[in-house]
Amino acid sequence: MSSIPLTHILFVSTALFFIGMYGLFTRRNLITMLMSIELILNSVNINFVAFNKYLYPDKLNGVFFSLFIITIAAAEAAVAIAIIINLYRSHRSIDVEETQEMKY
Amino acid sequence: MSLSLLIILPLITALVLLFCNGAKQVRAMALSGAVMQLVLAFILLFEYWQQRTTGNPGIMLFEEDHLWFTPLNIHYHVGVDGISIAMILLTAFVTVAGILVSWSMEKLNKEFFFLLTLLSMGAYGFFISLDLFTLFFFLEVAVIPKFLLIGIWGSGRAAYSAMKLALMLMGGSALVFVGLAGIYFNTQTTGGTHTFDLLQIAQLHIPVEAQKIFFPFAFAGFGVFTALFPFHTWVPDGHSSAPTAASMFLAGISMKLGGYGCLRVATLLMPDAAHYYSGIIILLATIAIIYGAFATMMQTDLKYINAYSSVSHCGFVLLGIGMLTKTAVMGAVMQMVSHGLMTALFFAAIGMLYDRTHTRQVAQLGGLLKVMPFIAAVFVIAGLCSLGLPGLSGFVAEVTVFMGAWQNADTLYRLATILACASIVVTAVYILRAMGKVIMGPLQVEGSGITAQPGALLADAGWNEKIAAGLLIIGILAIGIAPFWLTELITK
Amino acid sequence: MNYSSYIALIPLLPLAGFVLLGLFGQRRFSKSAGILGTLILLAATVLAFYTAYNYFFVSGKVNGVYQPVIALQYTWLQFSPGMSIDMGILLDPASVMMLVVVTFVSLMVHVFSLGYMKGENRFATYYAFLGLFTFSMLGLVLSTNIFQIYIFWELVGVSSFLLIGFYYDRPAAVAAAKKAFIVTRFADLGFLIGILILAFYSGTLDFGTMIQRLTAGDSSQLAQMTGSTFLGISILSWALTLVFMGGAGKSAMFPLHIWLPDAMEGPTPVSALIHAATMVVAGVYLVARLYPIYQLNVSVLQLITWVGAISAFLAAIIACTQTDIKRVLAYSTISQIGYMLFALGVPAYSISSGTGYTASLFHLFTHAFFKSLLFLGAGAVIHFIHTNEMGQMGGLRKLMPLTHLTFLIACLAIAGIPPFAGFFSKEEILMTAWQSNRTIYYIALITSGITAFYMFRLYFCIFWNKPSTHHNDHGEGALNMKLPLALLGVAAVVVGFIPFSQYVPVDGRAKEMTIPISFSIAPVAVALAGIGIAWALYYKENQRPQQLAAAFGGLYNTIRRKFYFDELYLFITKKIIFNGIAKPAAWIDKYVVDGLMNGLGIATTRVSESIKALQSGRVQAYAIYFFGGVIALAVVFIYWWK
Amino acid sequence: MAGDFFILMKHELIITVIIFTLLLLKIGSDLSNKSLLNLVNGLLLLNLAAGFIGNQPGMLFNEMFLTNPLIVLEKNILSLGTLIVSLQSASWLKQHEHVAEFYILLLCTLLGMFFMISAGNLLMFYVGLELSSIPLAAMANFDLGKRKSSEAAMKFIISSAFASGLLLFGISLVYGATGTLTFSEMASHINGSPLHIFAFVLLLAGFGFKISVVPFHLWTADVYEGAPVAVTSWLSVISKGSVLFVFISVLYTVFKPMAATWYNMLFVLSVLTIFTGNLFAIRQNNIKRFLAFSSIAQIGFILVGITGSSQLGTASLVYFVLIYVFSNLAAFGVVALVSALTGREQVSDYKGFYKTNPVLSWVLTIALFSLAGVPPTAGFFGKFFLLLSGAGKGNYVLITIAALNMIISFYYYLRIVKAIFMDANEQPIERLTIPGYPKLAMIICVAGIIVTGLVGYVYDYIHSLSFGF
Amino acid sequence: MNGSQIIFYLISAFILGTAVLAVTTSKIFRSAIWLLFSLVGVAALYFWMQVEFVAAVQIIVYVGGVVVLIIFSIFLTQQSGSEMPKPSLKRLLFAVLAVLFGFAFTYNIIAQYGFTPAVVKPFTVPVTAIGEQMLDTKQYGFVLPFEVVSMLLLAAMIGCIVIAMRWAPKGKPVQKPPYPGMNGKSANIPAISKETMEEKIP
Repeated sequence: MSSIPLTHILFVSTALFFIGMYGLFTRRNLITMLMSIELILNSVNINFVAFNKYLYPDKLNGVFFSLFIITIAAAEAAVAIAIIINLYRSHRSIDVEETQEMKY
Repeated sequence: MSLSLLIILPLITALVLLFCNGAKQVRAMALSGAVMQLVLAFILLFEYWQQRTTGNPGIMLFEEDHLWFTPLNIHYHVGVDGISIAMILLTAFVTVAGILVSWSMEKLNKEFFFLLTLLSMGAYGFFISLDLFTLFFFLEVAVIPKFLLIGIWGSGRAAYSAMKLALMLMGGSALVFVGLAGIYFNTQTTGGTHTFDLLQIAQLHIPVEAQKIFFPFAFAGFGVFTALFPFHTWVPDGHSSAPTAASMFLAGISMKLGGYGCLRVATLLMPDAAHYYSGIIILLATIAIIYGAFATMMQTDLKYINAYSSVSHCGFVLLGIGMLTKTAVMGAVMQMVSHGLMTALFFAAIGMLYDRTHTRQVAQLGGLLKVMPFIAAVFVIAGLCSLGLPGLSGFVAEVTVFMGAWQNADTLYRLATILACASIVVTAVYILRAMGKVIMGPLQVEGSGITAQPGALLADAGWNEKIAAGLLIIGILAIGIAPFWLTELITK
Repeated sequence: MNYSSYIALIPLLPLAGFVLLGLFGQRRFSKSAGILGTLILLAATVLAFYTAYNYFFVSGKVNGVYQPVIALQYTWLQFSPGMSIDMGILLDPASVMMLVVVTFVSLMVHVFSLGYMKGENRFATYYAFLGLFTFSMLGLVLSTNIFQIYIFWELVGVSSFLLIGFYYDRPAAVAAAKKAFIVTRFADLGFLIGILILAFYSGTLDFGTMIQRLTAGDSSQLAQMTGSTFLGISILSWALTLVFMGGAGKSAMFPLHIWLPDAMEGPTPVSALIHAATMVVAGVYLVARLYPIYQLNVSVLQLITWVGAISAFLAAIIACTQTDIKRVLAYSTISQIGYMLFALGVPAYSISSGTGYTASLFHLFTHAFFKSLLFLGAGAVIHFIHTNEMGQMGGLRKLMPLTHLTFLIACLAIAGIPPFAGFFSKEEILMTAWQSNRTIYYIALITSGITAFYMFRLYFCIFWNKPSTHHNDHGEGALNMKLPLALLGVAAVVVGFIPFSQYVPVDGRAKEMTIPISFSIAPVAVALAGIGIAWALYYKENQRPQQLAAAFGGLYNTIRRKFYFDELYLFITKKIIFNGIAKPAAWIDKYVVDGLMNGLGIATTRVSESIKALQSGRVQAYAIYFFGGVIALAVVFIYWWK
Repeated sequence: MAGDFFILMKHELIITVIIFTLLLLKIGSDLSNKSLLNLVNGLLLLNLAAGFIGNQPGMLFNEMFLTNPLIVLEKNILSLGTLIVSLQSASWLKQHEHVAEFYILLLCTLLGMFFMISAGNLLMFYVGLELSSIPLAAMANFDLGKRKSSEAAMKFIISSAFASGLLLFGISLVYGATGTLTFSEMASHINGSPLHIFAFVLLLAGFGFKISVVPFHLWTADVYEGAPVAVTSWLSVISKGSVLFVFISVLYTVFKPMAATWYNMLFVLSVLTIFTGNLFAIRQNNIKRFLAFSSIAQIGFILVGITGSSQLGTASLVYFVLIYVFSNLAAFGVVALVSALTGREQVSDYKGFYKTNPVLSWVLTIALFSLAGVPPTAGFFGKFFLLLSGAGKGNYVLITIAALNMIISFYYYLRIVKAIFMDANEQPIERLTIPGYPKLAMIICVAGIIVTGLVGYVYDYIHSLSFGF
Repeated sequence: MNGSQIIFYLISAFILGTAVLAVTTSKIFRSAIWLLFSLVGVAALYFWMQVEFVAAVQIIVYVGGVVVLIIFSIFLTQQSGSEMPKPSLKRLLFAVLAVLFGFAFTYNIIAQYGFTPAVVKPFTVPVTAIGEQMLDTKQYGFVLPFEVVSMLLLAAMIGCIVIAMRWAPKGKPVQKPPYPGMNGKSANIPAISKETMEEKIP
């Protein structure tokens, strides 16, 4: 396994990051946008764990950080979904293009 | 005497005003406050004279110095020299007159007098400041009351004018700020800290390169206040929309803030740069003088006439400063005082006319001498002062500027001086045109629904207006007939 | 020798009168203002005569030379060390002479006005203004300092303005007042700049010092002024020309003469005082005051000569065609002042013995009496028949005997018929011209003939011509109007006999001035010829004047329209200054300069409007911009801006 | 040790206690809104008072929690702001059904901010940041029936999540590059290589998002407009202030080796921010939206001050935030009251306001003047010192741009003043009676606006605690 | 290439492939399932990196929590089978460009930085160590963030409850619903669902 260079893992995480970003930019459905954000956060987690494992194995900082990120991401997702549901009640839609009452 | 009184007294007056009830109390309070200011100003004058005659050699007298913001070495530092005292006297005169003229102000009168008093506080504070920070502070303090005074009580396109004035003045102070910041960081006192203190800066000699960079900012910034071409366009709109007292203040005092600022910057803070840029200053001042005068000729509204003529007259202030000879600078100061009194008087007269006829259009008025001789006489005196009649203050000031300006032997400077001199002819033209139509000629009051009959509506000045005008005329005559006291005050 | 104690009162008394009557006149002294003013002036006049007596006969002469005496002086406005405007009183022959003239004529006018202005609405104001004028004029003549003279110069200007515009509800009066003020102001601009130049180079404003510094042959100031040039002309010439410009304006010299005829809109006694006897000769006085300096500068003197000569001639021609009696007198004034000026200037053409100076001031002196007499006479006539138009007059000699007599005296005086005052002074002038420049002499001679012609045209038209149609309802006037006429009439006869050159010589040394009888023949003959033509044309009502006018046709009209000078000025002011400069200036201010300021505001709102789409309300777009910002920052700061 | 612990963490502990008190009350009793408000405001006052007890420096939990007098002061400022927000939202909350929940969320975010300010470690910083922003999203939705409110919450949570995604990516890179999460260890590893710059930009974006730096500001206006006024004022003042405090300490300590780079970045961003904020603000009609853009412009000025990177810069920033708390909250106080009592939020609604409500008008006017930086209000001093500290670096181009932009900002503040005093209105806002709590809040704010500036001691004190390099 | 490497690349391909599908497929429910796969793939990657605890947490929280939450909310707000609206072409283009450029740029920078792996050192993540450190106040202790995160969870929960709870029309007195249990985050999900479900179903 050590023969896998760190950059390859970082390639995966970076790619995942930008895939998530792509989803965020293009998906019009709020829930799918949320899903994209989860992808982004996951890519960060991979980064942390990989850095921790490859570069600084003597402390568990990266691992802990990723644990916290997972937790917080879950909380964030919960709140976001609550908000989306609320939005759905008032707008009868969760299409992001239909929530642009406030602009300019 | 404590100079801070000059700030505290108006402040207290203003605060007490807030608790007054009814128009009578309010204006009585405002007037008594203003009169006390006047008394204070005179006490100051006499004490100053006393000190000088006993040979006090200080550059500034009655200094008070308190550390205000320690880390930045900002002080509350006040003190006066003859120039400041002249300006303080001017302020006191105009304040009293302004309050008297707006005696019958009905709309929101408490707020009106409150703001007027605040404005005078700003002016006093500015003139006594010896620390650039406090100077700047009071400069800006004076902006907002103007905005409100014009916007709320003004006529015509009041809100537009108020906004324009406030923005342009703010722009001016923004430039001033950059200049100040530049000065500040180029001062290195012995203690290693920077300083805003005028007197210290004057001794520290800011590096010439820095002066060259920051002088234009500071000078143009203050220049906006004193209608430096091409930043003068707030003047006509602002003055013409303002209520009478505000116009008096605006032209009489607050344009002087700029002149005073320019003067201090050019003579005390950055004399080298002032020399370096004097050509440009003179060019702009000359343009303002001549072009302002010609633009005045085409105006049809009395207030516009006076406003544009203020542009022209304030050009003399800048010309005097730009010439940088002792005499010219003295002339500039005299012109400030003189113009302050004269233009306040002029605006007072216009205001009185407007109150009665409800028009300021020259074309709609005529022969008012017949029905309101006093106001007409005031108008004539103001006009004559404006066109530089000997015996009135305008002449003394302009002549001093000319004499001082001529001491520069450079041909271009001479040319500028000649052009400036030429403005006295143009001034005569527009003043006489206005006077000839409004005061003289057949009686006419048009477009106001008032029949041209002497009667209640076209009554002559009331006691308050008489006192107000009288006060200003006394000032004008005091300088015009006996200028030596003023020159001594300024030069000593 | 202390003069100051009472001499200062001479100008200050009228000033006190002005203040008193100006502030309280209308309310307190609406009836008694005239008496009050006259009494004050009487006091001043007495003092003036006493001063003159004192100066000329008692104490003025030291070692046979009249010394200039500074009776009083204090610093009024200090510009810089050594350079100050001083207020003071300078007594020398010229100023004392002027003191007498001014107070005396003014007194006469005060008295005359008691009757003439009786019942006027603003009677007190009128006297206040007269007081102001008298004060200013006295201040002017007594000046010790060139700036002092300028100050009073301006003050007489404004008093003149106020008095011309006295009938303020008459648009013509207002226009005339404005015109007078503005034209003279324009001239004063030159004066002011001249002062600035003189002051700069001589380093002083004081007359005495200035003259001393600029006339001494070895003075560095003089060398500097003659040495440096501007546009090829020496600075000294510039300065003197500019100062003279001021004088020419005030004295209504060509081409700045246009204001004076219009100024006749003022009350007639005022015209007598200001526009005939005193203020308009200020220009002459000014040149005389600086004469030692002028003397050294031939080119400027020549300029003065020609300005004077042309004015004298043109004004005389124009006077022949005018029908308003006051305008005729006004042109005649211009013409006479032209005489005085070229008398000052013409010695430039030859080595001068100072006769020009004396002649000029002598003419000034005599002219003051007979011209004010003419005006007051005209005033009496106008008061009597309520019109200025010659055409409506005629045959008044029976109705107004005293007026007729004094008017005739004055006409003879101005025509230069011996032994009236004008004869003597004019002879001296002609003599000077004869000695210096013949061209000028002939011009003067012709002008003198024309003068005689138009004066007698006036005289005949008023008092003869046709039988009077007016009925005598209120008589010739009360004593207060007759007395001044009589006094001035006497003066017009006798003042010519004063040996003027003894008292007012150029350098204070009395001289004898004799004119051979033979020299006088030509001028008197020419004058008589003029009178004769006038007699022929106007003694009786006839068609000859009209025929003559028709015969000259265009020329006549051109002259009658005053050579279209007013039109030319109108063109310059309206078309060039108003439309060509002022209007564009106002336009530029409104649309360019202000437009720029407003434009900044508008541009800001435009920009603001145009970028509003950035805030599209779409959260995805926000995210893209967000990310774009990150990438842009990173790219810029990693690759470009390190 | 234990005593130290309580003193050092007093702010956090008190807030936690309050949160749980409220939670228990909510579950256990049936308090009326009114008494709940009284209780909470009392507790917040206590909290504020307690903040002044003891301010020695110290660190806990292995540098995860740092404190020093400046941090204590910053927390006190936030506590004060919280109290004011709480007081002035009383009239809105009175009718609200979830008062206790509102306060719990509010105090959770405050707690998050406290931890964030005290963070000595990127993890704590991140956790604190999230604690201070996730509940805010929920709070933005507190006008439950309103479409705008839920739209605002949605925009906030999406943007916030995205921003924290980028921030985390940046943190992960920092971690990868330095191997540590502790601030004090990090600085020595930072050297300005491209990766560091990139990581810094990502962090900057995360900060920039919270304090609304252009181009990371786009959520601001929409969220401000849609959210309840109390939340808007909270967002614009307290939330921003707290992030600013952290931002400056991270910049000045962790990224000190990269100062040249971030100086230029901040230069660009501050110019962009000032311009954008100003240009958008001049067009706004909704007063909350207007205040949003104006606050963006203010941030631009703050960035100018931060570029000074001196003790002066820190002091001016903290001082400005203090003043900003007073000024902006005074403005929001009036807006909140008007909004709560009449539901009107347009600038045009304020036309003729002076005729009917002179007192409120003056409060709003003074607040706007302070925001505009007009003496004698404190805003003048705040802005002056900020710009002055910015000028200390000698970048006068920046100062000139900033100073000239003051004109634009002046314009839009005066626009409101003009509407209040000068414009006529057919249907002005009726005369409002000011309830006790909002009145108290306004008094505090106005007093603060006047005193903070004129009394030089305040600035001196802050300066004495500040740091720079 | 040894087995471990092959597994890594397989996992990577799986993660990225499913992720791409998750953000591109037009059916929302499928999208959620692809996301699930992708998250599982990430968990697998953790396993591969021998951080089993993180992998376990990943599966528990994401697969067991978040994705379930998402799927529930999909049910609540959407007809699961319907196609999702497509973004505008402009937006798509922008997004693709931005993302491609961003990726190239970022990866370039990361790759060029030259992370040098530490001297090979055993990297073990025993669960006990994690547990101890998580609640340790001393060196390497994470008790403080742990506590703070618990506050965050509390706040998030309360926020969710308030927002997602059915609200009464304005002006009427509100009946306060009892709080659901407070034993963890997952507890509030059914609460939301229950409340909203009632509304959803007519």
